[in-house]
Amino acid sequence: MTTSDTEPPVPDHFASRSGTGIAVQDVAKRFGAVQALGGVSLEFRPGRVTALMGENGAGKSTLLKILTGDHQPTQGRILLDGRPVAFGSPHDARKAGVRIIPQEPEIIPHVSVAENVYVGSLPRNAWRRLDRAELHRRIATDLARLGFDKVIDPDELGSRLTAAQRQMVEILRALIGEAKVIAFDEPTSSLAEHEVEALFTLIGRLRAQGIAIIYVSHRMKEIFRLADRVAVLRDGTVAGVLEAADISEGEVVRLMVGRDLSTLFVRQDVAGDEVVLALDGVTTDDVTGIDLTIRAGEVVALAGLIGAGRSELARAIAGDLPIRSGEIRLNGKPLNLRTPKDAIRAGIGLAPEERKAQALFLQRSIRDNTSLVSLERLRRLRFVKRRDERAVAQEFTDRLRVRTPSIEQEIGKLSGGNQQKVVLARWLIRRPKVLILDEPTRGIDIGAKAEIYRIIADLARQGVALLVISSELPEVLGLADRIAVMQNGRITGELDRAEATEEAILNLAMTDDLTAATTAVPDRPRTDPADGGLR
Amino acid sequence: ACSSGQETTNAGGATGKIDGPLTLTYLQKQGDQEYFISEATGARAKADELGIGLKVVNLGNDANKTVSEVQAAIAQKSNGLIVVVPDPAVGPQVARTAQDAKMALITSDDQICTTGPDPSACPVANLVPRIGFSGAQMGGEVGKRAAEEFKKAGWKSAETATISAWKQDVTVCSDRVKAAEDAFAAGGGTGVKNIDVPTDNTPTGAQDKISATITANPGVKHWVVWGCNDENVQGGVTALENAGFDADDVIGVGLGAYLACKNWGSGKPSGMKAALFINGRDVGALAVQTMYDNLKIGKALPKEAFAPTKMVDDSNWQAAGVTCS
Amino acid sequence: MTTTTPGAPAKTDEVTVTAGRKRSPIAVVGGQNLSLIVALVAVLALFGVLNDNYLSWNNIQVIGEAATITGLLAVVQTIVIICGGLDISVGSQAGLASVVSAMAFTSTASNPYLGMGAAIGVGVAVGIVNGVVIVYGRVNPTIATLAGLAAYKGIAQLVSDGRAQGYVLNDPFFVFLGRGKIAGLPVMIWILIVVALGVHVLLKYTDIGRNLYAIGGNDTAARLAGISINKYLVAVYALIGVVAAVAGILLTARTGSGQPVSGSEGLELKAITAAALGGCALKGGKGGIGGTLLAVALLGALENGLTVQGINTFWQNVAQGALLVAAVVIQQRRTGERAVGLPA
Amino acid sequence: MTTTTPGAPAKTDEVTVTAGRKRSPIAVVGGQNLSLIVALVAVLALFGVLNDNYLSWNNIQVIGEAATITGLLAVVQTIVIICGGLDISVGSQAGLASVVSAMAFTSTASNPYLGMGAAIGVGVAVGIVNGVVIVYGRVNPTIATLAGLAAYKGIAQLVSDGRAQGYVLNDPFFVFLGRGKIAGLPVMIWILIVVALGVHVLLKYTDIGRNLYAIGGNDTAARLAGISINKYLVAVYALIGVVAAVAGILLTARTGSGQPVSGSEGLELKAITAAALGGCALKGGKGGIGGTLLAVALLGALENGLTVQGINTFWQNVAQGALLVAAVVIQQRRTGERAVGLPA
Ligand SMILES: Nc1ncnc2c1ncn2[C@@H]1O[C@H](COP(=O)(O)OP(=O)(O)OP(=O)(O)O)[C@@H](O)[C@H]1O
Ligand SMILES: Nc1ncnc2c1ncn2[C@@H]1O[C@H](COP(=O)(O)OP(=O)(O)OP(=O)(O)O)[C@@H](O)[C@H]1O
Ligand SMILES: [Mg+2]
Ligand SMILES: [Mg+2]
Repeated sequence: MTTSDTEPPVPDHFASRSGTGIAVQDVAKRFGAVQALGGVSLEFRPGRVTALMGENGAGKSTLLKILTGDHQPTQGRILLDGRPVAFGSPHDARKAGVRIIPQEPEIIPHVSVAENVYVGSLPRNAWRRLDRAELHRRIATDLARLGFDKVIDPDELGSRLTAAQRQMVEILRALIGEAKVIAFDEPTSSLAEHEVEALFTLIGRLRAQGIAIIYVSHRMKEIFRLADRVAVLRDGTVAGVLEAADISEGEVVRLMVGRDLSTLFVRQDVAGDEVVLALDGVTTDDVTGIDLTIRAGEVVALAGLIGAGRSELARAIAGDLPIRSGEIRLNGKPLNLRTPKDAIRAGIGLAPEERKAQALFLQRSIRDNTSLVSLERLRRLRFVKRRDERAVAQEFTDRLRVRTPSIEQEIGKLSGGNQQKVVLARWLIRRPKVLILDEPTRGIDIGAKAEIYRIIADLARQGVALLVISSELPEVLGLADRIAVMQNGRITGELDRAEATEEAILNLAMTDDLTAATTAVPDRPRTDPADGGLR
Repeated sequence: ACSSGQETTNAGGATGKIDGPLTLTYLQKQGDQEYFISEATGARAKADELGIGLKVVNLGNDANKTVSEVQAAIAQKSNGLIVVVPDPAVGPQVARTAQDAKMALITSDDQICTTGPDPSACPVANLVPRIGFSGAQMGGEVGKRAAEEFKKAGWKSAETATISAWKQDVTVCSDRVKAAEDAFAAGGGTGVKNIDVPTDNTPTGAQDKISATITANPGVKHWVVWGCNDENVQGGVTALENAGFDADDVIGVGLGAYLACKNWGSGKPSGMKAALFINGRDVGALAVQTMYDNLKIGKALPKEAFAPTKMVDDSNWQAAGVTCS
Repeated sequence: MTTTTPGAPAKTDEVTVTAGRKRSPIAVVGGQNLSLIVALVAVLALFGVLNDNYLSWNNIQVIGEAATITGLLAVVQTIVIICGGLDISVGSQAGLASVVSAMAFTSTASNPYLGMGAAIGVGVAVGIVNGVVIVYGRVNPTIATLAGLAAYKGIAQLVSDGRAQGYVLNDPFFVFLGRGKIAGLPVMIWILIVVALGVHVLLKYTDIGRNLYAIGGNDTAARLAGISINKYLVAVYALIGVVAAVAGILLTARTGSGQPVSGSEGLELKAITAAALGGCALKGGKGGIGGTLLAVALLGALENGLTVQGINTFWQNVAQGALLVAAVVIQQRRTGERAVGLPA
Repeated sequence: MTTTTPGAPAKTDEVTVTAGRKRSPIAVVGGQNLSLIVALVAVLALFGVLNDNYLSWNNIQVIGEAATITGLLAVVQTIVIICGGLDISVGSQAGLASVVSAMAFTSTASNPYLGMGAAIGVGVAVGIVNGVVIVYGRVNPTIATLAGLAAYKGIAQLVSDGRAQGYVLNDPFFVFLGRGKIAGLPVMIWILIVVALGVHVLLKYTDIGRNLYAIGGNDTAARLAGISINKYLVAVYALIGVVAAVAGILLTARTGSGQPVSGSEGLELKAITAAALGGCALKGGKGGIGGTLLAVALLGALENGLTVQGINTFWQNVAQGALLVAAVVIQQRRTGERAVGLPA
């Protein structure tokens, strides 16, 4: 339970930064009835990447928020370079060089990216005049330095950014000025593969500069690549700390979950012959000429880079974006979807990618959030059968191991991963004929992931046709019976499970010139004029 | 090109005769109130009859808008201005602005003074010519009639209370009810307790407030109600009726008669015993005629001209010309 | 539900039921409501001590009757605020309905049902216009209903020529509405009770209510969850129109004639105040009828008490403002919310 | 009335940093503003054709003067709405300041500067009270300032006994304010221009202004970035107090005496209407002075035009409501927004 003090030899360039990093001693935090942290002691050393792992709701974000002044601990203290510090506000922490890239990006909608990044420390001339030229210089430099200059326009408004771009804004914010400690709270959950690469390069550079890095993620692959040390939280306490050499997936999982997870993916071949969903030349403003079929019990994954149009396709199938031409058939019958309601009625469900913006009712209870799309079945004479409602809500929160004191808890008070589980529960309860899951495991811990994979397999066995959109290639490979790869609004190829490899997928997802496919995010023409409207 | 706003453009006072087409502007406070609607109707009818142009503008209760609209009338090259100010304090500004523009000015209903905010403290020479009724006079009539009814009913002073209901931040209302109170006392109602009830001058507002007052004074057996307008009295009479008081135990004396008449029209006994009928049409017409005479014929403006008021009741309201919509 | 086996739910039920039982009484009433109850009791006690008749059954009824029209409008305002909208035109709608009811009554040879039917018809029409302008015209609800505030008032004035219209107190049904009693309680209060109870049930116990909260809480998510937001919103504005029409009819019944402006002007602010004081977040997604009614009662009791004590309008304004703030401050202090930025 | 500065108008409200990208002329003025300009031109042309004097320099000045007080309050309302707040008490604040200015003037042996100083002092105090109640008392801004609406009106009535106070038209400075001219333009209009320009510069060209947008757009982001939200909010409410006091002083100068209620009642709705019509999102984070001033000009021109044409109040109400809706509908139609849910 204690932090190991066997340090690897300090490389030379560490001399560039003095100090001993940041440490918490016996820190506890309580939210009303919830004990989020109970006496945590950890050290985060300069020039090292400490991965912080743990199940959803284990207290990772809470710990980071305490470190960065956003929450005050109910007990314990923080040491920065050996001296006790009390951060009354995130601003105090910032000034002391402690930064965080939070789990949910906080974007200011109606101002530019540049201002979003420099908010709170905008460059100014005399008389507090905003120095726009300087602002522009700085943001250009920053973007270039991080390799984001091609994917994000500094003049774009915050409200128009994609999830990945929002994440980038947060990263940029954290890097302004002198930093001693930078905490990343699941930074890759909305980034594409190559952006993840750019981020890792960046983290490597920061590490080399002697910055103490705290890295929270549920992705094992990343942990192996990055971490010098892994600290595992369980139920708000430290379950163990592993040095780089000792890190193994099994050990981490055992510390997190308290048991072994024998199999992550449940593979099975239950796909029937009956085609449930068929897309024939579906064209919308964002995607062109999509042909795709999903059979009962089949799991089809949609792979591709961010901006490939996967989410748009999903929303079109779910009735949320208008279809310009082409046809969607369900069990052979053509559908005319004008609203998501039509799709849901027909039996198509979509768990969207951005839970906070597109799925959650933050002020409502877990019960409310889970039952919402199934109320038609949970009512009599339009009166909600509360007992039944509670029963199913309880059943699914239990099955997904949602960490909460009760199903009456406001969903906004759950940890990110647990919120995601509730979103899934909503659709699991409804059990549609076709279920589209857009990034279903974003921010979900490995134990719950296994559970979700198992549930996906269950649904498949019951004959549900599943379309899973995921940016995590291992997940795509592990889950899918068939993989369709999208690029630039078109399907560039389909791979059977047998022939699918990461390389094959990436080949289909990227053009020869990788940047050309990914840079034009804001201004890429949505439809190909030569093809638009032909079908 | 700087102006201090002080310069007076040779105060000529009287304005010259006007040939050619004539346009008048009638600025009214509370232009959506029944009385002032009648006034506007009367004024329009008269203007049509005389073949002149007339614009009627509702000022609401807005002293600031008053100034704006006077300026607008000037910018529109209107020939004469008739105004009912929302507050007499804005009078000097109105008078001054009109004078600068050499525009003829009379007031209707409420008096204004050219040199100070308070007409009652104004040298007579500085009062702007006025058509209408005086608040004190109206209140006095109401109080007098209430006292007569009170004596006729033969109630004991100790068992009776009077209610003055009005919107307390409207100055002309305060003047009316004070006058009514004084006249009631003078007319024989001495020793009767008076209760001031603040209302918003609407029938429901008055009804709610007076209901509360009634329950707060359970010892009172007979009630006398007056107020700033018919709405207040109507609300009071209804409140008393709802509280179980017999029509015989209530004396309501309205001011305006436009709501009071509805009680009488129904043919049932009502606590509304009388109302002062002030005919807005007459005032509007008289104001337009006076202005016309001045501008066209050059007839001097009278210092003050009164339209007739009449106390009406169940028996004579139709004969007196009260129209009940 | 297909996924639950017959045996399973019974167990879960037990768990949740016990979990439900353990909720503290404060949680049951709701923190917001508790503060309002405390404030209400304080006001009643204060004026009860100062004035013997204040707590008499008579005066309680007076308070209730006086609060009815505001109460009706506050109840529907609560619904629309929960949806994330707002209706500033409720007062004007009531005024229009009042005039229409009286005029239709008069022109149909004194048929009260036709009069009221006409008023309610107009209410539905006006409400649908509001909803359509907001939803399909894409006009912000504040702006749209501000425009409605002016426009419907204008229409009421035009049809009535700005005068009080008709006389309805010779009709037994109008008289019954205005001053009748059922089981000792004024009819007006019964109407408020019925409407409030209906809306409460709608909001709390039906899926319609759930959907309304969802729309106000997160409209994107609501849309993706298959809720026909547009239909709901238009329906809500139509419902407001109906209830505003009922308020207008009561106005006619109380005053005896159709009032185009007098008596309905300014009601929108009162209704919004009550809803907000009762715990509605103006951003939508939060609030309930209980809180709103308590707020209506509190404001009504306060106003009556101040009048009973003979306090003049000026002090009443100051006292109302100060008490409003005090009530909310105390309420917020109790929740121990962090004081950074704007409160919801 | 419009404050387009010669050099720097080439930016929309929303886009703050131009990267040398070509922008269409529409984007330069801003879509919202363009619709308002079109509407304004349409109104001016319509009434200009109908009435010879409407477009006279005299009448333009009249429109400007009439719009000044609303304009001032709309400008500060814009700031607070950008921060995500609201101030419904501006009218009452102006009334209080008006009374105070006249009474202080009278009681200091007719010293206009002391009179105005006192009014501004009261304005600052009232503004700070608002801010503190909202920020530290955790009272929702709508409720807090609704309470203020009643309370400050009550205080103004109490100090003035509900009557207009004092007489200032014997003082040259007040007269200068009320009807003086500088370079042919009324002083009042100059004051509006100066205040609007100042606020515009503050919002667009200083980091203070940018921080205000950040606070309204996403207060969590602002807090995490170390912006002292609380200080900013209190300061904004204090600024409103000052500008409302200036409005009150102008009210005194224009009407000749301190008006507790008359002339200031209802200004809050006008100010909010103008701000919202000018493109402020009531959720905060969006809006600008240009749009607000255009909206003030549009509403002022419309009102004057309707009066000039002798349209009666009833029709004016209807016309204003209908035009307000029409303007916004056209504007929204142009942007081709999808009609689902509530518009911002
Ligand atoms: N504001 C809050 N109010 C009440 N409970 C809270 C609050 N914030 C967090 N919690 C609770 O504290 C616990 C720890 O939450 P935290 O967000 O730190 O988890 P996490 O480890 O970051 O999980 P995830 O991997 O899902 O992001 C959870 O049970 C959560 O429900
Ligand atoms: N807010 C927006 N404004 C303008 N264009 C957008 C916006 N969001 C997405 N797009 C465009 O839509 C296209 C599809 O983007 P989207 O993010 O849905 O792709 P995706 O394949 O689903 O990626 P992801 O992995 O993020 O889900 C992109 O070309 C992008 O430019
Ligand atoms: Mg977390
Ligand atoms: Mg996507």
